[in-house]
Amino acid sequence: MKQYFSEIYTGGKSLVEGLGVTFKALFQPIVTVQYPREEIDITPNYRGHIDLVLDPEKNTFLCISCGMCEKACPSDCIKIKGEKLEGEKKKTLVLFELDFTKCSLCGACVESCPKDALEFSQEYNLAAFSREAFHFDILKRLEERRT
Amino acid sequence: METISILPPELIRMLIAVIIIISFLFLNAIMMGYLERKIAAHVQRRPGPMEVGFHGILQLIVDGVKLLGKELLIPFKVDRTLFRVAPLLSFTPVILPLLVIPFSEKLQARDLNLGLIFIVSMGSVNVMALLVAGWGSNNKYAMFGAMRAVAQSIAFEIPILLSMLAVVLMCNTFSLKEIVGAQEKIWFVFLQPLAFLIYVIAGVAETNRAPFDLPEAESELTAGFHTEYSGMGFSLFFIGEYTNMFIVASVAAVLFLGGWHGPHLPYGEYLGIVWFFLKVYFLLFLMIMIRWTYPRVRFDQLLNFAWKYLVPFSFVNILITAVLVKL
Amino acid sequence: MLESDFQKKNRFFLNMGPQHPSTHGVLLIVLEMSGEYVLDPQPVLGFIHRMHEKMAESRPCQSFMPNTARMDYVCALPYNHGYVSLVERKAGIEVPRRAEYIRVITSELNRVASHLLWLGAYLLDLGAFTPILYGFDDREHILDILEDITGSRLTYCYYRFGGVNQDIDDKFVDSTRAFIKRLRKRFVIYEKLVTKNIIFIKRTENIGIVSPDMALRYGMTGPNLRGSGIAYDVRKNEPYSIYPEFDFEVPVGEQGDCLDRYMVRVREMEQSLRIIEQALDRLPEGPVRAKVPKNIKLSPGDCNFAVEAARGELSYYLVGDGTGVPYRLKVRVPSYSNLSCLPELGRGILLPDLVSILGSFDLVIPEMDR
Amino acid sequence: MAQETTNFKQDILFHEFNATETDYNQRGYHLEVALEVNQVRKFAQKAYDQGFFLVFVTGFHVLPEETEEGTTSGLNGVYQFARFDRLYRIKGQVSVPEDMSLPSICDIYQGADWHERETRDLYGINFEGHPNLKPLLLSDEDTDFHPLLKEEKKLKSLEKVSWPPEALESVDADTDAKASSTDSIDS
Repeated sequence: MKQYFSEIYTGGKSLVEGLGVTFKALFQPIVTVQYPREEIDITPNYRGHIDLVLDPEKNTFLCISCGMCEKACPSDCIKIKGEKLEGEKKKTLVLFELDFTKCSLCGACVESCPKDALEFSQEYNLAAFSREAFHFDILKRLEERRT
Repeated sequence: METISILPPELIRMLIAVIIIISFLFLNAIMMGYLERKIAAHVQRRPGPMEVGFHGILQLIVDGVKLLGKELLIPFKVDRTLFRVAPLLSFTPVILPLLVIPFSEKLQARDLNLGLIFIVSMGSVNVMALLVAGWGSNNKYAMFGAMRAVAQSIAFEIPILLSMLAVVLMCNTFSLKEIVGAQEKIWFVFLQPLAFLIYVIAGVAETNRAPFDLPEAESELTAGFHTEYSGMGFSLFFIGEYTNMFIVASVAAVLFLGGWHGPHLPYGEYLGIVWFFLKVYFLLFLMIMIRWTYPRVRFDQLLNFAWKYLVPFSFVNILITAVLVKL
Repeated sequence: MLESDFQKKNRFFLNMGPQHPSTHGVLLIVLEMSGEYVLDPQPVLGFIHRMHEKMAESRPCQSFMPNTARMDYVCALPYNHGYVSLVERKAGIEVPRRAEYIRVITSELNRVASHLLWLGAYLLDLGAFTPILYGFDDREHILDILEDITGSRLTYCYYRFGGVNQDIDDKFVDSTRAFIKRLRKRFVIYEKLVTKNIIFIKRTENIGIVSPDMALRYGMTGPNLRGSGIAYDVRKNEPYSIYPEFDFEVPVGEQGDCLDRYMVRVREMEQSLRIIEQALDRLPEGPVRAKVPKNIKLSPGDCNFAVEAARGELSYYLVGDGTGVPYRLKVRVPSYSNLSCLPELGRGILLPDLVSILGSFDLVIPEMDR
Repeated sequence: MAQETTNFKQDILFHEFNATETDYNQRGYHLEVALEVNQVRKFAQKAYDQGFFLVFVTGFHVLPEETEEGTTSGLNGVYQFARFDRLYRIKGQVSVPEDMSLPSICDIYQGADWHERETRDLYGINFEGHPNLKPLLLSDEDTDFHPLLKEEKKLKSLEKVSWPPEALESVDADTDAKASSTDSIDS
């Protein structure tokens, strides 16, 4: 009998305390943001998909098309091609494609690059209607940034 | 009366009242839906609906339009008649109790001298709708929900009635208007705190609200009795639930919180409705807060709670009340 | 009680899942029921089986790193940790101390994040809506902290053979300390809102009691085992990394019911915070990544490495053949063994109790299916 | 922290089975037990009586070998056990005979139920005495598809994927027990 009443007391008290927590929260400021209207700055260390580094002096890429990133990629999503252009000793990058549908953002390519020619982009708003939209032409993206 | 007119004035009065009440039902569901979402959001420290209208105030209207536009899916092998009747059955009986509730001294569709009993009996029809919905859906989860609803309703009807009886004992009438009239000096909540508490707890259970929302327990039964309903079928249940909440809260306001009584207002016999609504929505606010705070009780615990705690306490309460009234 | 003729005749099957709110993913449990009593719950796995073990056999061991994070996405860093430590043990790579400190700090942060998410999800199973958003609020801070150094929020690929990918800075240390302070305050709220709540206690006390013998027969590990009173924690029993240097307790329960499992996890969060604090205090200077050969050769022979993930003992078992590609990699995941006791545990209980038990096991379905 | 007190050689498991003590820091387990098919159940029973729990059951596929009794199937069953109370991990390995069947231990360790079903999925090893050997991770239609069986040209012989025998002799449990590979490093 004593237990019966003490249970009512402790139980009731715990319920009131719980209500107190939510009631207090009701008047506390909101912690979320309304996403498309407000945006939080993302950290500079964010790892988006890869991009070619733009060398500010030469205004071109640093890539020497050695193919290390292609080899390092666990999912074979990088495809690069270098060609020897006329009058140049080394190969020049002519194709750099990233199949983002397979990419797991592990960063192995960036680490493997001997010239530090790759970086992570800061883009996270990636949505599209087709798979093909995620076959990025990284070289073209660099060209766009150049102009 | 000696002259039989085609439309007696009483009938016209009732018709107008019903129309007002039905339109109020929808308005109440929209308001409650908005309130629930906003309060839940702020309890969880997020803004809630913000897009449609100022602070998302029109969100529920847009949602209603969406629900109207949705296809009424009728699953394979359901009992078609029962499946279609159930939402109506949940929606229609909730109109009737509102006819006898005194919103203010002069705003009452019909003052039945057995008003309280009328409300209780109409309220019990609601569980029929849940049973029919669960039975007709050809879904085991829905069936579970329906069965739980019936057991729960039977268990909690008794403490509700007993707590009401304590008030009736004090003022010797079942007419809601007279009960409110008896509270002019002091509200019954101060004389009958235990009955009030029992009524509120049992009322939350009667309306199938969390923590007693077993018939629709979404983490156990996906959506309980309305698992298979879509579009307007679902929203009729939804409106029915909110109206039930409103009825339970307004009966509480009438029985315990002094109905339309409050500080003096001009045209008090009509504007008493302001106090009435404030009391009702305060109780509804409390019910919403409770929903967003507690976990759900288990089925047998719920029945245990009703039979081992609420019923004995309400008997004791009635006994004490009877003795004191006699003195 | 369950063997009456009526109930024998009126048995039926109920498919709980693969799309059910409280199976936390695509898990199907076929319930043989009588009324609301569950007579025989049989889990059906494999809806998201991806054959990680085959992937491991078909690529160099470095390339398997991203996969490890995708088994248990809620608590990915211990999975990283186990795998890098396994290869380091096999190839005899030595890890700088600072790197080990960073690994421990981030792993423990991830464990706290996992437990916070579990706490919310469990309460959601029991029908309380609000705790999950409070849990998310706190967890979001951890994810922000981890994102700042690892670059991702959920499926981390941060550890490397011989160290970590990126060094931590003062900002990380400060924000971690601030977070620890904040979470300690928040524990008070959780206690008021959840732990003391009478409805919560009634829903978890004496439900789903796992006896120590049963835990042993099914090979349960982690908080689920510790709830039964056995203080088995890989961090203590089979010390790896620099865990022996820290002072922390292994919380255990008493009788192995859902409430004990809950309490163990809550107290484990506090212990994790202690470990993080100690590690931050003693954080040594130095390199974070040792020089390792570009193509790591896995010498012939097998090797095992066990770590304590948020859900229990995670064992990697590797068979090398002298090349850089593992000949065989077995991943022993904790949830798999933990759930396997459900058919025995869930016999003759009510459906809401089954939901309560499932939630208290802290299941991550992709981890079980691999 | 390491439990130097455990003398693995005095263990009953060591005496009754063909067990070898191994270097924990190198391999991550203490005892390697080479089992015969008919010893599996006895071994599991002994391990259970001693208070070990089952970590996992799995297999791996090597080149089939010619022995006196005939060709082996090339499959190996691997059982790992550990203890809750102290650091002690054992590995049992058994060569699966040509009829691709092993005795089931799921009545001794109920937890082995799922591990054996999984091993059947991935390798096609038939566990005799298992009450419910249905596909677990793979779909029900895939009863004959065993993804972890390797192609002929990728198979290696058992010696090539085992520790060289001389490694066993260099074990010095007393001196190495404390210094694990990770915490002996100087910063």
